[in-house]
Amino acid sequence: MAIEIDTLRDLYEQMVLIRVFETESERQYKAARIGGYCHLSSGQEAATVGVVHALEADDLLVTGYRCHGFALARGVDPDAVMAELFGRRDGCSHGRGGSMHLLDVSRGFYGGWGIVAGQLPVATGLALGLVRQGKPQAVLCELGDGAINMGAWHESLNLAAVWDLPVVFMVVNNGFGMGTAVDRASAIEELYKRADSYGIRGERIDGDDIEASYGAAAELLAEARDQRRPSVLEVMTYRYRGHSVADAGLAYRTKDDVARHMEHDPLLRVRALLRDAGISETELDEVDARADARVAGAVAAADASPLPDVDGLAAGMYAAGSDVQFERMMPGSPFGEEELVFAGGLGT
Amino acid sequence: MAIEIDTLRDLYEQMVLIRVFETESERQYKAARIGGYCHLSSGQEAATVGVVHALEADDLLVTGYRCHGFALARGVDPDAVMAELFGRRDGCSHGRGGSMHLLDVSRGFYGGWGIVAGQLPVATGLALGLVRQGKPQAVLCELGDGAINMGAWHESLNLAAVWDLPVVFMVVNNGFGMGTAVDRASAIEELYKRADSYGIRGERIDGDDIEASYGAAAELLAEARDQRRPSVLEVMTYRYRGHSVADAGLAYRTKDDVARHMEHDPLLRVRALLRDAGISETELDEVDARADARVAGAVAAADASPLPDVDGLAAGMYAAGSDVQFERMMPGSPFGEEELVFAGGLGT
Amino acid sequence: MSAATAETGDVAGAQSGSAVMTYREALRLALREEMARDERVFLMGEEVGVFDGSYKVSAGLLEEFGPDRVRDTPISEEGFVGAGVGAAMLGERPVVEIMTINFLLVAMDQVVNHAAKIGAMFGGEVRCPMVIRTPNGAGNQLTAQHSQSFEGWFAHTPGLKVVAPATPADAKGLLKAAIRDDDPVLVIENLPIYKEKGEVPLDPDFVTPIGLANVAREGSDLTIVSHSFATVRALHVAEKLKQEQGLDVEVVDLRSLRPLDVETVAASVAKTNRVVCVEEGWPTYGVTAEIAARIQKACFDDLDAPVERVGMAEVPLPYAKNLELAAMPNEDRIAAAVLATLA
Amino acid sequence: MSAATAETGDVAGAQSGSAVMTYREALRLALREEMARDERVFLMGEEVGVFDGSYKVSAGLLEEFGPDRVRDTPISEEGFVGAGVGAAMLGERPVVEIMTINFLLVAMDQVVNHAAKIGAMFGGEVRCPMVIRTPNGAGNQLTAQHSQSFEGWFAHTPGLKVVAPATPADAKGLLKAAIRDDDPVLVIENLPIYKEKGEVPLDPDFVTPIGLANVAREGSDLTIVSHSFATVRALHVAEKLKQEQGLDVEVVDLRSLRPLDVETVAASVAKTNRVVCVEEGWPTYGVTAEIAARIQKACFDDLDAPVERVGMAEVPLPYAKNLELAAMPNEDRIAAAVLATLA
Ligand SMILES: Cc1ncc(C[n+]2csc(CCOP(=O)(O)OP(=O)(O)O)c2C)c(N)n1
Ligand SMILES: Cc1ncc(C[n+]2csc(CCOP(=O)(O)OP(=O)(O)O)c2C)c(N)n1
Ligand SMILES: [Mg+2]
Ligand SMILES: [Mg+2]
Repeated sequence: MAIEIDTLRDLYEQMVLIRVFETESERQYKAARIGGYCHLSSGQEAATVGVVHALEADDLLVTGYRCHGFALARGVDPDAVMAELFGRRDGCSHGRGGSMHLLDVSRGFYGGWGIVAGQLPVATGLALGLVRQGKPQAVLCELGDGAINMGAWHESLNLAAVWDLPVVFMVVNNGFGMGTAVDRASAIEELYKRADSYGIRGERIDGDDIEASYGAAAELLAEARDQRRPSVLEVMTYRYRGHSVADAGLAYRTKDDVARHMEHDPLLRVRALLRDAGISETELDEVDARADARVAGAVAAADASPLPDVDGLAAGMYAAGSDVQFERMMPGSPFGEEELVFAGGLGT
Repeated sequence: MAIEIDTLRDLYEQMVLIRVFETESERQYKAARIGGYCHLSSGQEAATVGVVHALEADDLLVTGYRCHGFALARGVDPDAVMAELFGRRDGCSHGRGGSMHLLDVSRGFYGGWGIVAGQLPVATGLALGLVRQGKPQAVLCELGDGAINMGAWHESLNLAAVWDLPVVFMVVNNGFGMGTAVDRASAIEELYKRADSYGIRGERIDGDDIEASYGAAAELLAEARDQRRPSVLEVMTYRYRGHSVADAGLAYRTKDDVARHMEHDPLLRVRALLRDAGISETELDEVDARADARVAGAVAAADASPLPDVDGLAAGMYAAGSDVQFERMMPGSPFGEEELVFAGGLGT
Repeated sequence: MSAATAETGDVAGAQSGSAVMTYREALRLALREEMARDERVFLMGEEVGVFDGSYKVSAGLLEEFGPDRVRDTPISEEGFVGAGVGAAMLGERPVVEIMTINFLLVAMDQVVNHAAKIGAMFGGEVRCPMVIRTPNGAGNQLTAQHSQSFEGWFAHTPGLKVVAPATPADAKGLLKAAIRDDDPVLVIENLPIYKEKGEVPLDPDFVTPIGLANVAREGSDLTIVSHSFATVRALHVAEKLKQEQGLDVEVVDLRSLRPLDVETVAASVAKTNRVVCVEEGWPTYGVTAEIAARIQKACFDDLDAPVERVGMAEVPLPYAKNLELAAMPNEDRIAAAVLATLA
Repeated sequence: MSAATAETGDVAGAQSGSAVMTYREALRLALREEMARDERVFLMGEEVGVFDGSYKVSAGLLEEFGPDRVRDTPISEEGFVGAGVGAAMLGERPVVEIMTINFLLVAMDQVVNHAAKIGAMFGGEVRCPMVIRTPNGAGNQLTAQHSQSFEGWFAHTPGLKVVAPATPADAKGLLKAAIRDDDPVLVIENLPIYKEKGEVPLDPDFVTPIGLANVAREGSDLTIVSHSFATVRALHVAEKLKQEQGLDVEVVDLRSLRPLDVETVAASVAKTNRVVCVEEGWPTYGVTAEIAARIQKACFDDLDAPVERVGMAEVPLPYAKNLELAAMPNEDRIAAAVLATLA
């Protein structure tokens, strides 16, 4: 589906922002200012931005752990995302979640989850919640090509179909689950055809084509909203970097494989579209420069954000008002538990 | 596939044996000589006997908890099956398993399992074991229409297909999972079509037609043995009794529904085939009489079998030689643990 | 008023007084009251609707509240527990029934790695106010795969709350408290206990606070600490020992496992100086291990004897009736443990 | 000889002597020796082959033994753990790698309700000789869903055996013992421990017996009871307290959790009269709860102070480095617990 030119320029800017953000994240990780697992989405920008662009303001988004790009595309403040990666108080999860567990309810982004396919039942439940509340919206649930072989896929798709829930399952087929190629993990390579097992629609598109990504997602999301039918959208793309920053990403593929994919880099493709539509190189370079500046600003903001307060170690674990329930648990508790966990309060 | 007449008479005898056995089991359950859950297969005899008849001597069989009929069809001694239901020492699981956990390795029957779909991964592993051992055989794995919505279905089918394992998944579609009709539980009603998600063959047959059951199973089992391909065989049948003896079975269907199915009772259908082939009523009545006698004998034998020895409470829990590993665990153990569990030995 | 009328439900509107009803009926009453009180509350699980519930706890609710609020699910515990998690994140109040706790093993990941993590992992930005109801226990020859008690595993998990009522009154009060709570709460029911009867307050605002144990019987000679059906056994044993030997055994019914009311336990042990902990499941690495560990620290100078533990013999529960009986924490074994601890 | 040559594997054939190698290399050596020794032994799991293992334990094994014996699986823990169960029932010796123990939550049912039940539930007619290897632990900001230690849940389960080596030598010895054992055995590894180095016997017949604890350090003032990485921490603390305060702390490394060698623990406590139990995970309803419960009963008259417990602060582990550090059972917290218990 053709995208109007000003919009396309904005989407290009988002894509560049994501690419620059991921590149910077890797640098910061190697500088030991980001820890844990850090999964980058460089190369997957068109799929991410195109599909997320099809979401309406009140639609909901749920993803796996490779979620920086989705958060940014959904409009989560880059400062808050970088601060989360830095483990700081102003992080979108207040430094509690890190790279895999970004969340911003104000943007309808319900996380960033780390257990492969664990987000699918949750997404199904969010869709159920929308239906029970009589809301017209839909849920977009991202998963990977490797996640499709988990039992949670099957149970979630079946439940969503039996209950007519408005959820689009976006299968990001980037060719590998860690080092395992799709054909070594899945009995069929056309993953979208698994939609047939649930009597729902399944589509496959070139995820590196932003217009195709947007168009297919817009259509399936509209169906989900209007007809309350779930569906499967398989987007074909490629992961440039390793599985996580810790993986060189060459044990299971060659440098040439990666180089070949980079030849039709999604950013270059959109850039070409924009140039053909008369946007000047200088204007496009300005877009790139703005992205660089935005990410530099995010790093500075993250850096300036304070560490979480150790007294608040247990903050948020339970709802406000829970402290009184736990008051009588202190006698005989393990060493230091009372001071570390309860002194600071649970429900704050 | 037409079955030779003498064979058909033998299969009819197995079917009658199962029907009589199940009827007797219900009586014994109500007389409180059988406990726990007791799931009967009355009405499903043609599917059970027809498919199991397609197994070669060294093929393996795995089922769910509705397993009396499968055990009998596979040739497990009715005395040992009834003794197991009675919880006696001569039971095929020595009184440890009961109705849901029959097993007879000498007949290639690897259980009787109670967790819905839990037997699927196990069956996949048995098939893997056969392949690793270079054996030509195949595994038949029974599951119900309700079990197909469990994640274990998906993971097992995908793994079996990716690894080319010789296992035929027999989906016994008897219309209900407890009180839930198939269309309320599964997004598609033609369950066999889920085979497409794994690029394997799926077939649906009238399970109450013993020749169709046998024929389809023979073909798919042969494929599994010769080409090492898994497959799905959906057999359409009907459960006459409640989900278990504790369920009247009328909250979710009417007496008429049941009566309508009983009109084309699989036993009557085979009996008709045999009569058409010139077997006399008297001869058929003799078959019925033999079945009655066989089951009466099984009850007598079960009755005569002693209770398991309480000293052997832990027998079999661990392999021989494990006692020494647990010797040093006794100090401070819970009340009575040493006498109850360890005194009698673990590995016997 | 009779349990029968409680069953038919005429009591739901009543504002005060109490009625004798079964544990099962008390749970149903709690569900009906909370569903009537709060549109966001809905029930889902296998066979909760058309079948009236595997153990009939939800009997009649489909008829009363309709299929949107009483949802039969496919057999997909991981799927529908997770559906509860997601719905709860949007502020719904799902009550998920798991037919028996044995089947939670296929949904552990959604309970332990999702529901329990939400509040803390996302910095308090979103909550998961859901209830999972499920019976533990053994005793009807259900055999090894269907006779287990895993509540200790959930009580081990920060982010979850776990309650285990032992009486019809607490079945109503704790289920209501759980439904009104803003965190994921497991309500551990029990198979043999469903038919137990007792007085149940009819006030729709009656709740049993989470985190408060109950001295179910006062005594000065020894304390039995227990939860769920083990408390029923403990009370019988206490009565029997009173009759037969004039012993005054105190019974502390934990009611909540996380939070755990150690204060009430410690106060009792300070008085009796001897304690036996009882559970339906396996004690080793079980619930009673934690109770004993807390007591030995909180009451170190009060104890005149080691904390004793009684539970199911540590084997996959066999089918044969005589073996099952021998393995259960039956009243004889509990009484013997009490006498041994007093010796 | 160097760890490097151990890495390249020249040692596998060696008949005697020992080599310094990492815990990771010791595990690899055990796998190579057992696969060479017994055709029935095969490895399966996510990324164990082409990727050389997520944590490189199986590096090189695909090349050496081929794809039938080193099997990369789809991401389907329930499926391939169950595949291990079935293969084991036919007498194969599957070694299933679960990338981290957190992911066992999706396979609990196959481990607890299938593998653990087989021997007893079928009356001893069939066995399940399989190994599940998986690391527990935290410390690298992996956050709430990836930083857990559930070994106590498996140790709670009759029918399973659970070992948790703390040294490279025991990593080799216990993994080999587990592979040769005729029952389902969980071998609990640990993330931070993989890089720890130590002397490892090269004798291919060296095994560490299951069910035998090890006095890792002798002392007379207090006993620390621990397993897995907590033992590494405990030994550092003991050394530090010796240096700084002249204290003689004994460290009992449990090595096995089921069976549990209480005799060795009790003998140590009888000598020191004071004990601190340490674990990487949450203590409440955790491993140390059972250890404390056993000690207070077995050593009631020996204890001069309550059994103390130290573990991870009971929260879903947060990401931020400062919060994670505060929550871990770090050496300062262990040392403080020791001093408090001696006070
Ligand atoms: C249940 C579970 N098993 C294993 C893992 C470890 N793991 C994390 S990501 C991953 C690969 C997932 O691949 P895919 O679904 O294709 O997503 P991608 O990383 O390509 O975006 C694995 C195996 C996990 N997090 N959860
Ligand atoms: C994981 C799990 N969930 C629930 C149950 C309870 N249960 C036992 S049988 C059954 C229905 C299964 O129906 P189906 O697969 O159609 O087999 P059928 O009983 O019809 O033979 C259920 C829900 C169980 N045993 N295991
Ligand atoms: Mg992928
Ligand atoms: Mg059925």
